[in-house]
Amino acid sequence: MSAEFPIVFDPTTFDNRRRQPHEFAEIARMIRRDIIKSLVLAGSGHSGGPLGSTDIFAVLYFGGYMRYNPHDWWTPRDRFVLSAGHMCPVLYATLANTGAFPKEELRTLRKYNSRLQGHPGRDMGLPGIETSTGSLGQGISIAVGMAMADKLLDKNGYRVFTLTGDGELQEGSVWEAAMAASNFKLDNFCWIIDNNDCQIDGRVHDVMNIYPLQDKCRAFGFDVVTANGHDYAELCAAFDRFIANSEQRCGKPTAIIAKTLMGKGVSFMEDRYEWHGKPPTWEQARIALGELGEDIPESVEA
Amino acid sequence: MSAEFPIVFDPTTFDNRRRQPHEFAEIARMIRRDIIKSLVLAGSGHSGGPLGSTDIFAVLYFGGYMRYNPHDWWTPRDRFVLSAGHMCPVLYATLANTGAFPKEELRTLRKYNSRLQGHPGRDMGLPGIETSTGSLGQGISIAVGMAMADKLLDKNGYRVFTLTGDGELQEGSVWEAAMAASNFKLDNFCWIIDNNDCQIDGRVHDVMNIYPLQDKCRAFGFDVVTANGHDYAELCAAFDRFIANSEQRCGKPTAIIAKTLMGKGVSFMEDRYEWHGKPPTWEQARIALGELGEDIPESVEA
Amino acid sequence: MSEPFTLRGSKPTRQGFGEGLVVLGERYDNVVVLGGDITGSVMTSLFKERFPDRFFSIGVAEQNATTIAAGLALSGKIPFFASYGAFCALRNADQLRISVCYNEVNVKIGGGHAGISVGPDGATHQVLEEIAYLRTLPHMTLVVPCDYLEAKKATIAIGEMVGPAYIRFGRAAVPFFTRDDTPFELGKAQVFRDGSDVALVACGAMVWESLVAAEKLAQRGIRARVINVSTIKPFDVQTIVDAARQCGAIVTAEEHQVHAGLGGAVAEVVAKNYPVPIEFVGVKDTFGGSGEPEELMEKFGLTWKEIYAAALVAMERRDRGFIGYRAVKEVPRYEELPIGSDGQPVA
Amino acid sequence: MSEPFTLRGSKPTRQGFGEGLVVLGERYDNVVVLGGDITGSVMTSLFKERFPDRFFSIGVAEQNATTIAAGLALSGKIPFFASYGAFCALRNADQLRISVCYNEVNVKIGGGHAGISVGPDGATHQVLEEIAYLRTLPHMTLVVPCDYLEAKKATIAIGEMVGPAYIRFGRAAVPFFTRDDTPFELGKAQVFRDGSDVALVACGAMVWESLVAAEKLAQRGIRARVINVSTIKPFDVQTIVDAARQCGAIVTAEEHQVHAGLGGAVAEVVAKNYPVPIEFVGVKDTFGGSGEPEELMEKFGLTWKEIYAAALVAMERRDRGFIGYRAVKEVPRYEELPIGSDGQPVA
Ligand SMILES: Cc1ncc(C[n+]2csc(CCOP(=O)(O)OP(=O)(O)O)c2C)c(N)n1
Ligand SMILES: Cc1ncc(C[n+]2csc(CCOP(=O)(O)OP(=O)(O)O)c2C)c(N)n1
Ligand SMILES: [Mg+2]
Ligand SMILES: [Mg+2]
Repeated sequence: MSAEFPIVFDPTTFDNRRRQPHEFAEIARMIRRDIIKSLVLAGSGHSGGPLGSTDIFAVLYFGGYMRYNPHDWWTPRDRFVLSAGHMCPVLYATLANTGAFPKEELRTLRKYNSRLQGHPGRDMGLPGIETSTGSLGQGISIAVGMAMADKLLDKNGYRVFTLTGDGELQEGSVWEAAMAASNFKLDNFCWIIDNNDCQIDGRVHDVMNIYPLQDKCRAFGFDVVTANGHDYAELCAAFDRFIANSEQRCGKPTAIIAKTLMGKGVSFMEDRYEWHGKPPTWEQARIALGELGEDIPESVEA
Repeated sequence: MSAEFPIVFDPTTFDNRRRQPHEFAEIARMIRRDIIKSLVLAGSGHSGGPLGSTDIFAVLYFGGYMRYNPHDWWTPRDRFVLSAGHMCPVLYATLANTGAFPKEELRTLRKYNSRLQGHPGRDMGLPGIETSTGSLGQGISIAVGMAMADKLLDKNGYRVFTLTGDGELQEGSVWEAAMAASNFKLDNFCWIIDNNDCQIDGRVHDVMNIYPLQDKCRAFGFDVVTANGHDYAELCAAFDRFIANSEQRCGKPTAIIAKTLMGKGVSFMEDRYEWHGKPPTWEQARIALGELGEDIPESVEA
Repeated sequence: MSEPFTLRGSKPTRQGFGEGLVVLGERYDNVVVLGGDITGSVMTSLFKERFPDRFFSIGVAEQNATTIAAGLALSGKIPFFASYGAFCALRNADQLRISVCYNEVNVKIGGGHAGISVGPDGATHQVLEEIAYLRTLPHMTLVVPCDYLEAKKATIAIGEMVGPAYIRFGRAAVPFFTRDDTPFELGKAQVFRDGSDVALVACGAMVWESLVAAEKLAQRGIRARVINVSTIKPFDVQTIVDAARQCGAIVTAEEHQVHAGLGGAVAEVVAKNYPVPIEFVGVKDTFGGSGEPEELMEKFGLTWKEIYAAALVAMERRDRGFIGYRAVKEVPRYEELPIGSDGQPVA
Repeated sequence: MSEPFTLRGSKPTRQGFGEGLVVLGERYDNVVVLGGDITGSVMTSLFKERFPDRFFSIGVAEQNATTIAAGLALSGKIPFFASYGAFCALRNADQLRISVCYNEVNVKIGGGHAGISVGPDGATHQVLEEIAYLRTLPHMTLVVPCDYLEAKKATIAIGEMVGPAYIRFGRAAVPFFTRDDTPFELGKAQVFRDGSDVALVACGAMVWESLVAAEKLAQRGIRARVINVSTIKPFDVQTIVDAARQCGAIVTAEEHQVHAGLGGAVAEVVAKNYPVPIEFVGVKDTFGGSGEPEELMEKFGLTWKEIYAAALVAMERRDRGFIGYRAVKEVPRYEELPIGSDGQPVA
C-alpha cells in the first residue's frame, strides 16, 4: 500500500518588495514545500536543481528585483528566462506564490494538457512563462535577444534575468550568448549561474570541468559577483550590484555565480547529484515536508 | 581580353628540419606564390587567410615540428587539422611543397573532381588531409578527439595541431572543444589561432568581439603563448614551448595566439578583410607574384 | 519469413542498446563510448561500469562529442556517442553532416528519448523529426529497432559494420516479443506476419502495435502482412515493392512526424515502383507534450486502433479502384468506425 | 492559371531576398536583421546599409543568432537571420525546433547557398538536406522561390505573415523569368504551364528547367503541366492531387537530396490521395563537390534533360498500366534515350 497522504496547497501568496532575510526564509520554505508537493503528485521530475535554487527565486521574485504585475503578467515588466528548463518546478511554484495563477494548478505538473509542462512550454500560456526551454543553452540566448530588444531598440529600461545551471555551461552556445551580451554592452542583462557543482552524471568538475568559472565569465566580459546562493544578504547584495550596473549604464552585463547545494532544504537530498532528476517518493515527501516545517499526520496505512 | 599568363609551378620541395629564419622566409615565399597561382587558376577561393597564415605553415611543416613522411603519409605521424577549412589553399600549397603530391595538381584547385576541393574533402584522398572541414568550429573538436585517442588510449606519443581562425572563435563549439582539451589534460594538443582580427564582414572586434583572447584561452585551461605570426623566431619559440609542454607532460594543452596580417606578403591585400574570400585577378596575380619574388614577363595583350 | 510472435514482457529499447554496447566492448578493444551526461538514461552507464577506461565523459556538449567521435574514429577507434535524439541528431546536425557523414567515419550514435512515449518530460525531449533528416545524409545507416532484443542485435550490428550509423531508441518499456532466432539483418526489412490483404509497414514500437492490429483484422478475416523496417537507411526497396504488389494497400506506422520519415520513405519507393494507396499513422505535424506514455500514445493516435482504421481505409481505397479521387478525408477514429454485420468495426 | 514565360535574364535568388528585406524595412519599423558574418553573400548587407540601426552583427554563431532572434521576436520584433543553409538550418537545428517552432515565434530565416549550384566551395557549403528537416517542424512555413523576383515576393510575404518561416535561396545567378503579375501566394502551388500528359512538379531553379523540359516535350506533342511549389510547407495538397488525377504521371525536380524533400512531400500526398507513378529528379544520396555551377548541375543530373527523360519514363509507366511491376530501373540519361521515328528521343 502506498503511503500517500492528502496534499494541501497553502493559498498564501506574497508581494514583491525589499525584505529582511527571515522573510525570505519563510517564502523559500513555502516554495520548497510546493515543489515537493507538485513533484510527489507528478511522480516524475527534477527535485535537486529546483530546491537548490529556491532561495534565488525567493529573492528575485519577492525582493523587489524583478518588476512585474502578477495579476496582469503580460503588461510592461522585467523578464526572467529559465534557461535550465528542467528546473521548472521552482519557477512554477514561485509564480504560483506571486499569485500569477491558482496554486491548486501545481497539482497538474507534468500531466497531460497541463499548463505546467515537464519543461516550460510557452504554448500553454501560463503567466510568467516567457519562453519555452528545455534544451540546455538556448534560454540564455533568448534572454540576450530580449535584452538587446530593449537596450538597443525600445529603450524602455526593462531588465532581463536568466538562470542557467552549471552543467549547462558545457554547452558552447552558452558562451556564444555570453560573448554577445558583452559585445552589445547589455548592462540590463543579469546571468545567474546555479553553481551546485552537480549534474546528472556526477560532480560538474568530474563530468566536464568548467572551472575556473569566474575567470571564464570575466574573460567573456561580465562583471562577476559570487554569492552564497542560500545567504539572502549575499544574494541581495549581488542583485543590488546588478541593479546599480544597469542604472549606471556601466556597459557590462552582470554574472552572479551563486554557490548552491543541490536539493537544499531536504537533508537526504542535499548536495547529492542523484537527486537531479527524481521526484521524492511519498515517504520521502513526508519527511521532506516535515523538515520544511509542515507536519503531515501519519496516514492509516503507513 | 584577359591578361592571363602561363602559370609555372616550381617543382622544388622542402624537407622538414630545424631551420634559420631566412630559410623559412624562402619557403614561405614559395608557398605564397603557389597560393596565388592556384587561386588565380581557380578563379574563386580565399586569399587573405592563407597568405596570412603561411609563415605558420612554413614553420610547422618545414621546421621539424610536425613529424610526417611526405612520401608515405598515412604511416605513424603527428596530425594537423585545418579547422578553418576555407584556408585550404595554404594547406594544399604546403603539402605540395613537402612532396606529398605533385605540385602540378595545385592547378586543379576547386575544379570538378579535384583532390583539392574548395574546402578539404577527405573522401578525395589527398595525402595530408586528415579530415574534411569547412563548417567552422568542427575541426578543432576533431583534433581534440585525435589527441584523446593517443593521450588516453594508444599512447604512441603523437601530437595534434589544429589551426582555427579568430572569427571562428565566435562558434560556441570551439569553446566546447577547448574545455574538453583541458579537461582531459591534452598536453599533446596545440591550438594555433590565426589572429588577424579580420573576418568576412570586417574587423573581428567589430563583427563580434572575441577579446580579451588570452584571458579566454587561459580561463579555458590552456598554456597560452602569443607570437608575431610573421616572426619565425617567435613562432619557433612558441612551438618549442608546446613541444616542451608535451614532452614534460605538463597536463595542459597549449594555445598559440599568432598575430597575423590577413593577406600578408601582397601589399594590396595586407590587413584588408575584403580579401577574405576573393582570388586575385590575373592582373593582381602578376603584381602579387612580383612582390613575392617571381617576375612574370608582360603578356602580349596586357 | 513469418512467425507468430508472443509477448515476452516489456522492456525499453534503450536497454538493448546498453547491453549491446557491453557485448561490443567485450569483442572489440577499440570500441569506446562518449557520455553526454545522461549515461544512466541512455544506458551507456553499463559500458562505463564495465570498461571505465574506454568511457569518456564529454558533458553536456553534443556538438563536441560528435566531432570528438569523428576524431577518435579517424584514429582507429569505434566511438559510440549516445544522448537524447533531440540533442544527438539535431543539436549536432551540422557535425553529423560534415564531420561524420561527409567524412565517412566510423562514428555510431545512439539517440534515445525518441517518440512521444517519452512521457512527462514533454515536447522538448520527445524527438519526432530526426528520421527525416538522418535519412537524407549520404553514407548514413539508420536503424530503428522494434524491441529490446532487436535493439541489442542492431547495436552490435552497427558496431560491426564500417561507417556512420545511428540507432534510434525510446525511453518507456515497450512490448518485448522478438526472439534470439528472429531474423535481423542491417538493410533488410523483415516480414513479421504473412498476409496479402494489406501491408502494415512499421518501425520501432509501432511494429508491435501493427501485430496487434493484424491480429484484430484477422478476427474479421483480413490477412494483414506486417513488415518491420528496422533499417530505414539503406532502405529495403524490394520488400516494400513486394508488399505493394501483393497487397495493393499499405499502412505505415511510426513514432515520428507523419511527414518525411518512414512513411515518406515508403511513399517514395511505392511511387517510383508500384503506386498503391497508403495511409500514414504518425504524429500529425504537432509537437508532443507531457503525460504518461500510454496516455500520450492514445492522445496522439499511435496505437493499433489507428493502424486498424487506416488499414480499412487503405483497402477500401484500393477496392474502389484507387485511381478514384479521394477528397483528402482523414482516417476515422477506431471508436467511430461503424459496426458491420459481423459485429466488427468496418470502414 | 497558366502563362508562357520568357527568360528575362539571370539573377540570383539571394538578390531577391536582399531586396525584399529592404522593402520590409521600409514598411515595418520592427523588422530587424541579424548578420552571421556573410552578410554580403546572403545580401542582408542591403538592409544593413539602409537601416544600420536595425542591423545587428552576431558573428559566426548561428545557434546564438537563431535564439537571439527568438528573444527579439518575443519582444515584438520581426527578426530575420540569414546565413548559408548548412549553418542556419542545420548548425542551429535544435534551436529552430525548440526556440523558434515550439515557441511559435515570429522568426524568419534566410538560408542561402542551397543546392549544388553553389559551385566551387564544394560539398560542405552545398546544403541538400534541409528541406527534409524543415518540413517536419510544426508551425514552420518553408518557401523555396523559383527565381529572383519570386524570392523578393516571398521574402516580403514571410515578413508579413505571423510565425516561424524559412526561405531557401541560392548563390548562382539563375534564370529570371517571372513577372510582377505572376501569381504568388504563400501556401499555394502555381501552375506555370498547362498540360495534362504529365506533371512536372518543381521548386527553386528546377522550375525553369521544368519549363524548358516542357517546351522540349511539347516539340514532340507531349503537353506537360509545370507546377511551381514555392511553398513546401504548408503544402498545397489540392494542386498536386489535381495534377495526379488529371495527368496520371508526375516528375518531381529539386536541388536537394532525392529523398524526403519536395519529392517526398509529393509522394506522400499522392499515395494518400491518388496514387500515380512518380519519377524523382534530385541529388541521388551523395554529397556535392567543387566545380562550376552549370557543370555541377550537369554532373549531378539536375537539368531539363533529366526531367525530360523522367517524364517519358513516368508516362510509359502510366500507359503500360502503372500497376505493372517495375524492376526498380533507373531513368536513362537523356543522351542515351533512343531516337524515335519523329527524330526525337523516346523512352
Ligand atoms: C542540449 C541538452 N542536452 C542534454 C540535456 C539533458 N539534461 C537535462 S538537465 C541536464 C544536466 C544539467 O546540469 P546542470 O545545468 O548543472 O543542472 P542541475 O543538474 O544542477 O539541475 C542534462 C544533461 C538537455 N536538457 N539539453
Ligand atoms: C559554421 C560556419 N558558419 C559560417 C561559415 C562561413 N564562413 C567561412 S570563413 C568565415 C569567416 C571566418 O573568419 P576567420 O575565422 O577569422 O577567418 P579569416 O577571415 O581570418 O580567414 C565564415 C563566416 C562557415 N564556413 N562555417
Ligand atoms: Mg548543476
Ligand atoms: Mg580572421
